[in-house]
Amino acid sequence: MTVTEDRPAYKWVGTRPIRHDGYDKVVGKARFAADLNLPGQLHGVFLRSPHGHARIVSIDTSAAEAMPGVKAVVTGDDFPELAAGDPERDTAINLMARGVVLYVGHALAAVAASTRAEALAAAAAIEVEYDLLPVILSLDESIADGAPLVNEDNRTAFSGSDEPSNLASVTPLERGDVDAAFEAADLVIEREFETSWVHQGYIEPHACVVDVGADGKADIWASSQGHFRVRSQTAAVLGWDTARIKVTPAEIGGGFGGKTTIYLEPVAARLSEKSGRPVKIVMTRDEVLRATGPAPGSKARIRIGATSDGELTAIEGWIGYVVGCVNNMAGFIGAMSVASYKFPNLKLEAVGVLTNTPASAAYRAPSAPQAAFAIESVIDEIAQTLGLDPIDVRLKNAVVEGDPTAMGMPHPRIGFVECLEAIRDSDHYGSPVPEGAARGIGTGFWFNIGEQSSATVNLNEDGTATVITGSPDIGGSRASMALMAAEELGIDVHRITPVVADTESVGFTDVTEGSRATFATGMAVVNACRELVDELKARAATIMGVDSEAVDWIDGAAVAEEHDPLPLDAITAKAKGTGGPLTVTASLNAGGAGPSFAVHCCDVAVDEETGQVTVLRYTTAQDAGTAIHPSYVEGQMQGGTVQGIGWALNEEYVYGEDGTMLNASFLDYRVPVASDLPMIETIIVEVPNPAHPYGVRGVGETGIVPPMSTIANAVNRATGLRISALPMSPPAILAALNER
Amino acid sequence: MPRAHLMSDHRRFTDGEAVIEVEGLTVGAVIAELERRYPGLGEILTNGSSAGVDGVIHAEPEYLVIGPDTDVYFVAPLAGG
Amino acid sequence: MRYAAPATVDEARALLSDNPGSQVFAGATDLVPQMRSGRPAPSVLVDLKRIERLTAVTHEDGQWTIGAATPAADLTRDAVFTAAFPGLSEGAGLIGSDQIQNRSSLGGNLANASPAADSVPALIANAGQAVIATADGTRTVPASEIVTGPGSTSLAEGEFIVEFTLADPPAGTGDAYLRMIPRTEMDIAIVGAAVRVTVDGDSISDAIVVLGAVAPTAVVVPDAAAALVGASVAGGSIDQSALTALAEAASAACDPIDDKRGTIVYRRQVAGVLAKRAAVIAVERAQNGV
Amino acid sequence: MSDSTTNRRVRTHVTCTVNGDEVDFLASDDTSLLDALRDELGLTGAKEGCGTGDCGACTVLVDGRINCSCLIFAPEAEGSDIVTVEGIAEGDQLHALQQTFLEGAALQCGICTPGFLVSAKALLDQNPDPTETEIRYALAGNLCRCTGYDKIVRSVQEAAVQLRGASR
Repeated sequence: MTVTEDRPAYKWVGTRPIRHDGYDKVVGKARFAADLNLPGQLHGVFLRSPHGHARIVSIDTSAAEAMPGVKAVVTGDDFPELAAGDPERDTAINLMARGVVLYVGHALAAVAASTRAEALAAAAAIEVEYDLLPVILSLDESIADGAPLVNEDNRTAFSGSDEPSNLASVTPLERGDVDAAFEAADLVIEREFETSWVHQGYIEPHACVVDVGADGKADIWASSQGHFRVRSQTAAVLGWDTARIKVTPAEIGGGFGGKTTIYLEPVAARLSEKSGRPVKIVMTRDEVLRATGPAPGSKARIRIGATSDGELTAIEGWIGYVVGCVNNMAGFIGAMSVASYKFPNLKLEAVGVLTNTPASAAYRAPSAPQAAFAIESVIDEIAQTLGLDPIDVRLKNAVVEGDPTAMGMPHPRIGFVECLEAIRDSDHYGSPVPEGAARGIGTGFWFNIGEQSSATVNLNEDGTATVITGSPDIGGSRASMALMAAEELGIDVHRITPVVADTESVGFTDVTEGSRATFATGMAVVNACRELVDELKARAATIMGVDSEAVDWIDGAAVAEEHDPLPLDAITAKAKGTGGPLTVTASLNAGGAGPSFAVHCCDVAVDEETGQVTVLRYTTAQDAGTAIHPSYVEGQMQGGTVQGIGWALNEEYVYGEDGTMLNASFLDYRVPVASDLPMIETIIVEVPNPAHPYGVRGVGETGIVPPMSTIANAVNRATGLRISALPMSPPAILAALNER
Repeated sequence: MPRAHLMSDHRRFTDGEAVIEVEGLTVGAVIAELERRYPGLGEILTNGSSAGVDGVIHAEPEYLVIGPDTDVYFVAPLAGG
Repeated sequence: MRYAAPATVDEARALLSDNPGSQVFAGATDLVPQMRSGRPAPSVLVDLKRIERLTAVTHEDGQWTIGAATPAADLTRDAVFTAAFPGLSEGAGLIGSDQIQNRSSLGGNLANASPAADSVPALIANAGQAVIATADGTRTVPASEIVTGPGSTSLAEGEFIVEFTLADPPAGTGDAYLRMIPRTEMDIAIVGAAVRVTVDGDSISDAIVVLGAVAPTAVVVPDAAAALVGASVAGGSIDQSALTALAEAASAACDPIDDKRGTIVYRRQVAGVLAKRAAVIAVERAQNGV
Repeated sequence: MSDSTTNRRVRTHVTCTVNGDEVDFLASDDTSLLDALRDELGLTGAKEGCGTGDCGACTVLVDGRINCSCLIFAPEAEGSDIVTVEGIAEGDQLHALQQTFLEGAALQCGICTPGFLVSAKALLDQNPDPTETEIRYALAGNLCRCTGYDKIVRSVQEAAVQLRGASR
């Protein structure tokens, strides 16, 4: 179902063609990084720390180097030390420890050998002497007075301080006078919340193949959300010129933010350089869970004041994000993600806190879900306490264009109210709550981002087109690019071949994150097509012998008075004689990413004897701006929702006291399976983003923000329990029921 | 005159002032003037911030041309998943 | 590591005795993950699935004989077997996904010696006997005597389970197995409960209650069974006080641990809940069939 | 091959049928069937998502039944009939499931798709008219992190309808 504001009638945009890369993916031909093999290829494996925090006294690789099949061994000493303040210093530290290991699973050496078995045997023969250091595993331990340092290298971002610290960042935000507002409020509710680390859980483990030639140039095939970032990070970590490195994007088997940074490529490059052979590294699932980015765990204290008729007058809060062993941006993004309600008075502090756990990475709307879980839970409690409908309370306070975000900047045109209304008016919300079940509501916000993209559009002799971009296709973006190009050029979407090109074949393009591919790269495609259409009109004018001003482009043909329309393929057929190949490249740094809101509604049943929560029905409404390919918009909404359901119910990191992850497998790290779920009903709301030629907002991320509160609010209405910690696993729910 | 809106953690440089009127034809000029008045602030705004102008967030906004009555919101840099 | 696929029990026996550090396997659904997590590989992997007897299921003269390497799916798809031992069929049908059930076997599920093995409580509740190949013959012991603790068994070096035997249940008998997992599939039981009852007229004449995942091994709970025996099932519902006593006895018999999958408190409490629920299903089956 | 003169692992010659063709290969005894398919036979459709039988991305049919090929030792395949995702289309004619997955947008990143197609085919071969619940349980051994399963389940339902229509 789609709720759409008035917009132009499109011929291709908004249709659902079969994706261009689909055939290869259903017949098993699509090439993912681990599917590639090169002649003479070696297999690389890592040696990883068994300790949560230790100084490396010595590493002896001599025995390993003498083992059968071993061609190269590297350690931290094989990489240049990046200067303090270098933006990739933490990337380098996380990639290969030098001097100190910061978490169980931290890589500290790697081996390349003829077979994987030989490489594993050699890695096991590397002798390491450690001097153990204190291991900090929780937020509370880390921020305690006198706590040992998690990582001596860390400085608090933007603090101006050069003192080592366990704080990654401290971001205060403030407007109005919260103290006076709480004083005047009719109702004030304050609650504390906690969430576990959760993993992105992409099914494809990280993988790459790297071939460094005798000329020192590196060919890299990688699974990543952005091969230009693979190139820049690899160059930085190795201290190489960017131009030495070519990165070809393999098909990517899921990322969700976790493949926006690198874990393998510079190590494979150094092994290849040393051995003179191509090196392939494929992580195991165990490694993925132990040593790649989970999303931060969190603790929050949120206090909200309201009038008796449900106007939210003030929010005060502290949110701590447990970012792992190196600094990242989780804290300040989290603070800024509080942007859904008017809140005339606001005082928030978000803090990033280090622990001896893997460096956290972005995960779908990074930092927003933790904050939304807390805030949406308190708002729901306010609605209940005041006897108000949970949607009405949100409608009363929802931000509209011009209202400030947490950081003060006014929102552009947004569709939060429209999403709330869509749920309010939905079949689901209008249906009676099933016997034995309860219903919850939650909402989510995500900024979305723009950034740099490039696109080249080639018109071929026969009037077909090739659309070349640098945004890896994680979930159908090739089809979206082709749809926008089809709309612009006026040709059939399947006469267009969308290509994701390597770093030497297309202009620079930032990593696919922040729901930016369809928005920003799409804009580059549209700009290139528009320039091509101008050129097509000029060529048509030459052919028809008219002034180019007299030519219009209508439905794939040049149209001029007193001439038959000249279709695109008639013009491309005469390209040689009218000025040569028809090709345009457009590049941009896209501003104006449109924020996206989502509102979710779910029905749950709680087995009060076992604590098991079953999701019976689930509906999501989300503002897509314009859905270029509605099926893949729905897919993003559904996928984000189900990741959120996993976060809500069962996903968590379980650490032993020494910092060893105890559940590093898909058996015990419980992502949802098909039988856990109902259909996820979708309502695409379309409030076009005025800053995009087709009104696109990103849709990839917002969907993961609301489920935790939506389910917690439903569980509350089922049991009376106000669940304050995620996951709401059966043991946790039963323990809470026992205390009720 | 353009107005620079500072995040709370920038305000330690401005004695708590949140909104400051600053002359400038670009965001970079605004930052330079802020640095002149509040030494240290410019470095953070240059390397640690994006700017929201007319509802649009810009990464690396230094050369963005602004109007005489523009609100410039300095915000922390964004990323995504 | 070497792979060997003997065609007879004797060949398998010889391979095991000739190769120290060798190991039998059927589905390898536990073995492969264990090897990947660092457990040393066996010197010789002895695949039992090519021995006809180990994958044969027969029903003769009131006795079932189930080859120890028979895939769980063969049992769950066998309507006659499932009608006779619905609880055991349920347990076999809960060992991982369909993919896993096409490989996993009762023999492997038992000999892997996980306290949480899903087919084991109902196998014990149905008085399953294990026929074990020894160095020079076979011996038969109750299935309940195989596992001695997590990862350890009473099987001597070189011994392996050939088959299980189960007697047809007496008339008026029903069994059921329930387990608690946080998801709906693809999980290891946090608690498992098998109940088998025989109903005579309006009351339960015989019962056995076996719990999984709440102690180092599956545990038979005589007190829980005693709570059921004699209980009225008139009109199809079990006497409430008997169910309460059953749940209390089941909970009391637990000797669980806190681990990544569940807590002591949780396991103890839910063991009682599942025992009750399984008893209700078992009685319904005893009275009305499956 | 001077690399492995010591510690050389035993390699077994395996003959089996894969996607209708009789094939043979040499593989070390501790090689998984998955690795043999991918590395020895070049059939990279089946994927390794976990290596422990928990994700289903490596699902193939062995003698008509779905299996995680990561849990099978390559020599076990001797004499067996294996079907991978590469073998479920009839020449150029996609299997109904492949077509409905495409039309129903049942794949996003596509890494789990081969496993889902093989599992779903096995389901429909055995049960031409499954309920939604039966489909969900039959596919519970296959993890998908992108789609939330909705469009996968719907595409299996649609394929079932088409296949029933075709067989009438």
